[in-house]
Amino acid sequence: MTAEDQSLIVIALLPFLGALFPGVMIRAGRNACAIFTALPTALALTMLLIHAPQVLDGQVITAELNWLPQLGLSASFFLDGLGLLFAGMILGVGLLITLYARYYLSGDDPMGQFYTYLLLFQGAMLGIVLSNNILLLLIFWELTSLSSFLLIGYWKHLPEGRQGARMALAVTGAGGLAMIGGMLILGQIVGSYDLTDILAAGDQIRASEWYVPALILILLGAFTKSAQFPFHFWLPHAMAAPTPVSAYLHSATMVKAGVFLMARMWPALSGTPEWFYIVSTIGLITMVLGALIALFKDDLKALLAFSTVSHLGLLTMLLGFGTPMAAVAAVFHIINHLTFKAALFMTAGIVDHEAHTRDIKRLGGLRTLMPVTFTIGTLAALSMAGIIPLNGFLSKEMMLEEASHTDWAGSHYAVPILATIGALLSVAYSFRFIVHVFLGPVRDDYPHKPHDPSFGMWAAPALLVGLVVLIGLQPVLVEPLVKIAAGAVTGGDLPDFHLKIWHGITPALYMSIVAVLGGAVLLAMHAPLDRIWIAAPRPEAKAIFDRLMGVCVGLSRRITEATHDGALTRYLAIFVVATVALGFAAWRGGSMPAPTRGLLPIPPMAAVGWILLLVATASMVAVHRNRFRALVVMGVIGLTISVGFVYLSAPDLALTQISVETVTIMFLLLALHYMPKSSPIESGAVRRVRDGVIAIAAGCGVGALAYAFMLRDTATIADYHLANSYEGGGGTNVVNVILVDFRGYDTYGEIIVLGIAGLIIFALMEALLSGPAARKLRNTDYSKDRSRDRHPLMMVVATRVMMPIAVVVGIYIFLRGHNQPGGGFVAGLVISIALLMQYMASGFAWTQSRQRIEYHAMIGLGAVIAGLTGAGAWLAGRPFLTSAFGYVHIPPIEEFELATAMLFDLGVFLTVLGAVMLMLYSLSRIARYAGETMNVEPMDYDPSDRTRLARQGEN
Amino acid sequence: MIEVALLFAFACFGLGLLMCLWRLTKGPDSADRILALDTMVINVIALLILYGIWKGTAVYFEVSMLVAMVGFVSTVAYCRFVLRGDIIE
Amino acid sequence: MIVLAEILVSLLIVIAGVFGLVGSYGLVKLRDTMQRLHGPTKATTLGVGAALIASILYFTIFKDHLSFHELLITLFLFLTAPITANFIAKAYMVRHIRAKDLPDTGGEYGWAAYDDPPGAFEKE
Amino acid sequence: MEIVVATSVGALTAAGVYLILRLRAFAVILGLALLSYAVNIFLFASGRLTVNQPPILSPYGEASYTDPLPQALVLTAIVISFGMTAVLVMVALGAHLESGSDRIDLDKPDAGEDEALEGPAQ
Amino acid sequence: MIHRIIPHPILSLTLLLVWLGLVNTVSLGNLLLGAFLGLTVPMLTGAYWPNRPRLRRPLVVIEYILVVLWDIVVANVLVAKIIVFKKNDDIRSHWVNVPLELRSPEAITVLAGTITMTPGTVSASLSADGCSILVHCLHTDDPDAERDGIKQRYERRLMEIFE
Amino acid sequence: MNHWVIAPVILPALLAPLIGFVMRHDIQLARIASVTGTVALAVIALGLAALAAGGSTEVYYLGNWPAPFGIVLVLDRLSALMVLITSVLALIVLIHAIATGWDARGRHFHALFQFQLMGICGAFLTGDIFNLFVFFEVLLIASYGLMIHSGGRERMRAGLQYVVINLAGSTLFLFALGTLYATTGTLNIADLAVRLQEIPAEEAALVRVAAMLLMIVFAVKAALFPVQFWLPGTYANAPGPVAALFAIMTKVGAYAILRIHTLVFGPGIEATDGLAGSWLFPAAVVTIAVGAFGVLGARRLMPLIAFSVVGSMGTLMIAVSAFTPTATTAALYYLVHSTFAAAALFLLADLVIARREADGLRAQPAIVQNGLFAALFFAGAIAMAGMPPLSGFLGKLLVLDALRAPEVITWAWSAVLISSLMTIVGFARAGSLLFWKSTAIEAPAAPEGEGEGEELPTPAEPANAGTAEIAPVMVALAVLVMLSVFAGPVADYLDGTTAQLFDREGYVTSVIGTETES
Ligand code: NA
Ligand code: NA
Repeated sequence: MTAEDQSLIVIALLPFLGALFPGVMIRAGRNACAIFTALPTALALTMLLIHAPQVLDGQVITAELNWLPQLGLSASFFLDGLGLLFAGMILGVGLLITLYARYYLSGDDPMGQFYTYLLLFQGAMLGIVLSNNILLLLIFWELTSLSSFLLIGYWKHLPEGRQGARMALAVTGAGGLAMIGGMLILGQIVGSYDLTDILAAGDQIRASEWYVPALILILLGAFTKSAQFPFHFWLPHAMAAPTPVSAYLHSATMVKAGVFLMARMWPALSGTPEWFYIVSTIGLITMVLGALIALFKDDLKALLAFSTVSHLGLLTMLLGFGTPMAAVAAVFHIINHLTFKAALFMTAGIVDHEAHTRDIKRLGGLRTLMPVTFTIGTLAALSMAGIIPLNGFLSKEMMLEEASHTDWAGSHYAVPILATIGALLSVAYSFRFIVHVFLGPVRDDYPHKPHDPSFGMWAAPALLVGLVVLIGLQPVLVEPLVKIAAGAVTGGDLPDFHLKIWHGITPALYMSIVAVLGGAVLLAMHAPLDRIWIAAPRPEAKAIFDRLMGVCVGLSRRITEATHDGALTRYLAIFVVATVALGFAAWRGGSMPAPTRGLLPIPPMAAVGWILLLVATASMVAVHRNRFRALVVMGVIGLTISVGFVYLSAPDLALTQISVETVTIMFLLLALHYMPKSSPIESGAVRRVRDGVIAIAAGCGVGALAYAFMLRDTATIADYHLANSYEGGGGTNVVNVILVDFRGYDTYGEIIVLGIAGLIIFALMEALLSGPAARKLRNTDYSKDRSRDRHPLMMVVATRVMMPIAVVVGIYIFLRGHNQPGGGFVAGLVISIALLMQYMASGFAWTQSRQRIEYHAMIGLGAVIAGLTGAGAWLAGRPFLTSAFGYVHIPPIEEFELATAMLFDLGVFLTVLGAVMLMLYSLSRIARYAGETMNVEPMDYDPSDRTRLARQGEN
Repeated sequence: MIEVALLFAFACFGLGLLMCLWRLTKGPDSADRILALDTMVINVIALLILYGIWKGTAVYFEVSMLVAMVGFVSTVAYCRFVLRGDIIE
Repeated sequence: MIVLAEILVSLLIVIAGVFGLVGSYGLVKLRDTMQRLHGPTKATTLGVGAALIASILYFTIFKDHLSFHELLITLFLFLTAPITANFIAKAYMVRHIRAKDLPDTGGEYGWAAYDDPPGAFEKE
Repeated sequence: MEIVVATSVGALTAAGVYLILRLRAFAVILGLALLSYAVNIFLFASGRLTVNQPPILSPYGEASYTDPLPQALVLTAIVISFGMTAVLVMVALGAHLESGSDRIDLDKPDAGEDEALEGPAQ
Repeated sequence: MIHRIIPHPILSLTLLLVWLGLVNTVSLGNLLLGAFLGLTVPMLTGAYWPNRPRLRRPLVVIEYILVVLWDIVVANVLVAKIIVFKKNDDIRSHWVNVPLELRSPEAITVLAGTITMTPGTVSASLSADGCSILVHCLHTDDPDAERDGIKQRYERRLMEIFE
Repeated sequence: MNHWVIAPVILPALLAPLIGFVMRHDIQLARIASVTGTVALAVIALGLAALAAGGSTEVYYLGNWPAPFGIVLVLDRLSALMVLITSVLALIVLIHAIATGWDARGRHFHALFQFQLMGICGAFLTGDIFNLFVFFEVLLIASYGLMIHSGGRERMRAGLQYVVINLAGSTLFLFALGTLYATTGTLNIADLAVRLQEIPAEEAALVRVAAMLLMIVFAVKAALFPVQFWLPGTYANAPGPVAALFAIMTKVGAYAILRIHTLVFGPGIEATDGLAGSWLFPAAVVTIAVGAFGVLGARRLMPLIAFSVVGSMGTLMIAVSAFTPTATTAALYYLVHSTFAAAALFLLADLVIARREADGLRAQPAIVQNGLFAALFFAGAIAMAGMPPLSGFLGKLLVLDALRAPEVITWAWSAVLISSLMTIVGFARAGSLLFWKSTAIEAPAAPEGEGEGEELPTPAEPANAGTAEIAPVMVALAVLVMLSVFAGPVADYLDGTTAQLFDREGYVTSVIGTETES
């Protein structure tokens, strides 16, 4: 019987909404801040209590919002007994903590932050206990880790705080991730992430082969959260947090999340030997171990922390037993532990706050100085010890009762005895809390003279202790809650039972008597035992954790820095090797059809070219250290390749190749002037052999690939281009038509690339000349044994004729490009080369001074012209780059063609010219910076001038 | 008859190219290498002209002209690098 | 007539080949760089020149359309060859020949590669 | 002829790869230039080899032409690689001027910039 | 005035011819276009050719060209002989200093070019003040004769043309 | 034909030259133009996304040539989505660059920025494989310029490496394209898909090589092992805003693999059956590990973030490698998430480093607004580490949920889960060192480990970060919040996207099937 009620969502979200306020309200003062923290909590609590009756008579309240259906994640909540119990605890204690913290936090602690974190955490916890979708639960689960990280690290300036926070995050985070895996597996088994579905599918889950992995992963999450052995070590270190945090997270709520989860999943996961042995054993060990450590802790909070560990172990053990009554006991003890432990933490906080120390060895005799605190503390401690008639006694009796008839691997005694020892130890440390802190003589060496705090601070613990006594005397009051919660845990069927103090003479009674007496004795001989304990060697969890972390970080760092050390050459080697290997693997995966093409003959001239290319390539490798020689060799290679293109019917390629070649070499020469002229031998023989092998492998791969496809025909789309070049594109040079029309968009991108290159080089030059490089340039002398004539007369004169001719040639190549080899790009390069000629003859500075050309503008203009030409087609409603052309005939001139493609090509032309020139300009700027003077005359010396001057001298 | 002559000429220039290559790799001075490259360029031009005759097409004319122009510029550039370091000071 | 033309063209082509070869051969055979410099100038002038004339005749006679663009290349080469030779010579000299091993200019200034031009210092 | 082209591509690639594995920026530049030659020929060859069939439509008669598309692609590739090379050269020059060395690999990261972990609570 | 429009008439003419050479056909359209280029291009590049050398005596120009061409043919054969048949040890190369009367840079350049193009001699360098050319002779027994030959055959004519 | 399809390319392509050449002396004018253009781009992208949401595939025939002979642009939900992400990210980054004055520390920032956008949008929109190459080059060369923007020793050297590795990549791209054209005779992606279906398995050797080479090319961009080495050095040395913009660059690689290896070489193509996935998966797993180790071992803030980016790419690609619709949806969701997460972190890091002496992960006197930056860093960190409530967690769940195949589940899940733990711990370390421990140090006290041969400390500006500086980070984080709050609707859109992506026939018919008008 379920009831839909969306207000559940409001309850779940209230804390998060509330979290927005403290940060703001802190400006209005600490009280306002506290109030605005309390309000949402109180509101949520009231809303919860409104639902309580329904839930208590067995209803389950649900609410659902779609979130990510693709994943089966929905914001769906449900409130059953167990949920009610925990939600009540979370909100109730939250309220008390808010009050307590208001007085606990000192003036210079950022209170707004604290309350914000607190509310975030509260919301996360609330979410966990109300989620009806395990993915949603996971989200809240992780949120508790995060928010507790913030809370524990609240005192940023304390290293303990920071480390404790990080440790808690690491451990619980790890658990959380494991749990994600477990939950996803559950979802897979059941086919739904809805908790109700999963709880209903217990048998299916237990039957699945994925059961054990899922169980282990989920338990990892639970154990880490609930500080179960061997993950118990983080909890004490989390105690660096302010006491309110410890009281809230580490007694009442977060650490119980693990217990809650086990209780929640009980119907789905429990009832198998795996469950029993893992859970109960871990619980048992934790209980005893925690208690033992607690006994010897001198820091009040540490003592309480380990006692918490121990009690969580107790709960875990009970859930591990897997019997309904054990579940009842667990639920009941959850309530009791909450009451006395929260009270104790607050007491410890008060003591700390008043006496300015939490060290038991420095305390004692506070009974007379702070009677109220004493009363509260004592009652709570007695309950923790399980002394009749306080509530601790009742649940401990039930625990011992369950333990007394639990067999463990066939033995009747293992569990009962260990359980008794656990109880005994907890009696001991509880008594110690009372005796060593409050009893005994008043001392005069407290760091600060203690006295009872203001009401506001002891109100909260007092209230809790009230509950301790009340529940102890009248357990019936909580019976319905326990019943319904336990019912929720077990999934309904509970034996009829009643919570009462007196169960008659039972084994449990004997066990607890033994425990109490033994505990007293143990306390009596604490001093000697303590010495033994201190002397005894034992693993220091923190140290181990730190070392582990150090190792992980160190290892990661070594791995990372060994592989990512900026050795580009290795990166490239790996790149090439991987490529060759994978390419080969891919090739192996299929086979090839028989060759369909015959081989072309190799005429002698081709053979000569072949030799030229191979020899040049080889010598390039041989002489690459002598950089200038390498560049000369490069010239040979470029020349050979262009001739090859001519032979293989690609005149356009030949034109482009040869002109690009030249400009590139120019550029390299210009740069080489400022770089070392030779590379030293740096790589050893082994390295060179290795590289050689890699290189040859790559070469063979590529060669084989090319050879393979050159022997086989494929139908290509190019027939269309051949067919439509003239009619559709208005040009007979199909390559050019492809460039400016069929694939003009490529060319557009390509000239953009050139334009950008120009820009970058310019920007880079500017950056260099305004950086340290400028100093280097100024201070280095680049003029070693140079010839004394900078601008030889002959060159200057020859250029005066050559340059105009070259320009005309450029114009010619541009104009005919559409129908014959050529086009805007080559034309651009030819003109640049013409200008280069001029620069080499008379120098860049002089040439520029004679006639300033704005290369920036030229690039921009080119790019824009090309772009607008393409966009012009829009006016005709055609897509970008749609071309138009027509033939003009003005008698008596023979007809000629006009095409938008040529306008586009003009854009190409301008961009190329501008880009190349801007690059050269940038480099010559550097030259000027390197201290080169600018010549005022076109040539070094003009003899005719001298004679003219002479004549003037005569007359 | 012209074919024969052409084949002969091809052979000559081909041989010439190889000789240039030899000089280019042997050096000894960078001037020799530049000279060798320049001579290669000239041989290539001749070859292109002859190839045009061989195929009876003028398509390859631009290439040879461009090679001539470009060859000049790069030769000067190489020399200027040796002579002055900065080629367009 | 056609036969004559054929003979003429073939002859020119052969001449081109021969001189091209000789030019390159000089490059291999001759002893020092300055001497080698003489080789290519031959290949350039007569070799390519002959080939170009052959081409002109061939296209004008056999492909019967007046073709004279080969002249451009000739013009080009005639303009550039001296400059390149001059540069290469200097590139060699500055590294291997000391000024005093050269004949004196007879004027107050030395050879361009070795001596600053008149008034060079006003500019600096 | 195919074997000529294939071997040439292979040789250029091998040389290029060897050079880009050198330790100096300039060698790497040369290597990349060779690689760009290699890839241009490779791309060109993907249109298969033909002799004296340039894709220049002749007004008269049914001539056969080579595949023009790869030629166009190669042109684009040449231009782009030209721009790239130019930038590369300039960046290399910049790196050399800024750092005083034209080594291509970075120096090893200097250790001890931070504490590996905060030491145990002092 | 006319100089401002046509700074270099000969250049303009050359460019027209170049254009016709490029298109390789003579037609009205190309003539016009060529003429247009012949006018505009020099204007664009004129900035790089500040002074305006004048050519006198066009007949001498033609004569000069013919002389040079003839010398090229003849000398080529001679040099080819030297290269092919002479043993390296028998080749006697010489540096020759040719003092110049020519002053115009254009004239000096043409002379230097001529020296290089006529085989057997390569003009290696000018003097810093451009008053003499350093010539390298591949093989000669009488360097002075070479010098006088150059001055007589070429420089004299160039003086008439340029100065 | 809808001319708006090409607007995302043409707008920046025309704007950039104007900025670069007309306004190059007036930074203010350039800023205005750049921002205006980017806003316009975002608006257009939004419109296109809305258009594509209809499920139709818009094809734009450039030059009015019919496919596959001309170049086509294809706007489907995927490309629209990518363009939208790009424009939004660009706007965020641009504001940051202007607010922090990065754009004025060198020449031509805005021109290069616009060109960068042109390249990225072009790459996302094109339906032609060679044109994809061209636009890769456009975006790459622009990125070179941005990477070395404002120079500096370390940056120049890292920039050089970035350029070299990418040039090698481009070369490989061309080898791949050559092989592809030689074996299929076409460049149009739709046409390729058709022809691949016709190639029988026993004749597939060459085309398989092409497919593999292409995948490696894209892997370089996507920073997948073993070609991820370049990324940390590059991103760590790039100017903050540029690094943030680069968050989309890695996604270009991911996009290309999604597009090409789903549509052309994808499921059901017997010639290249299972080729991509079988290699992508292990590569992705290792990449995740590389990222995790890097984050945990990082000495400095920028590398830390850079490595987390590597890790996120691994997670993204591990989902891609499944080539199933659900996994692809997950991948896309994670793609969007990781883009903005990385951007937020890089922008934040830039603000923080500008106020510290160096980006070493060591305690220094607390910077101004320590609390604010700490909070923002915390948010960014949990986003990157995939913790709730930000979208990273949902993304991770989606990925894990999609990788259930028995042969992958173990490796995939352990890789993702363990790596996120390492990431969490790494970021926790960093945060606590940067923002918490620093509060323990008095302002005048000299930071320990001073001057260990590190580059000159950037002068710490005490200036408070203004709204304009904080806003971009905030917006990026806000996107993440939206992404997780509205995960349902987003996932719906992505489901549609995936469906469209896997509908090979639909794509082919809409590109080749239809005739061009005129
Ligand atoms: Na192009
Ligand atoms: Na190139």
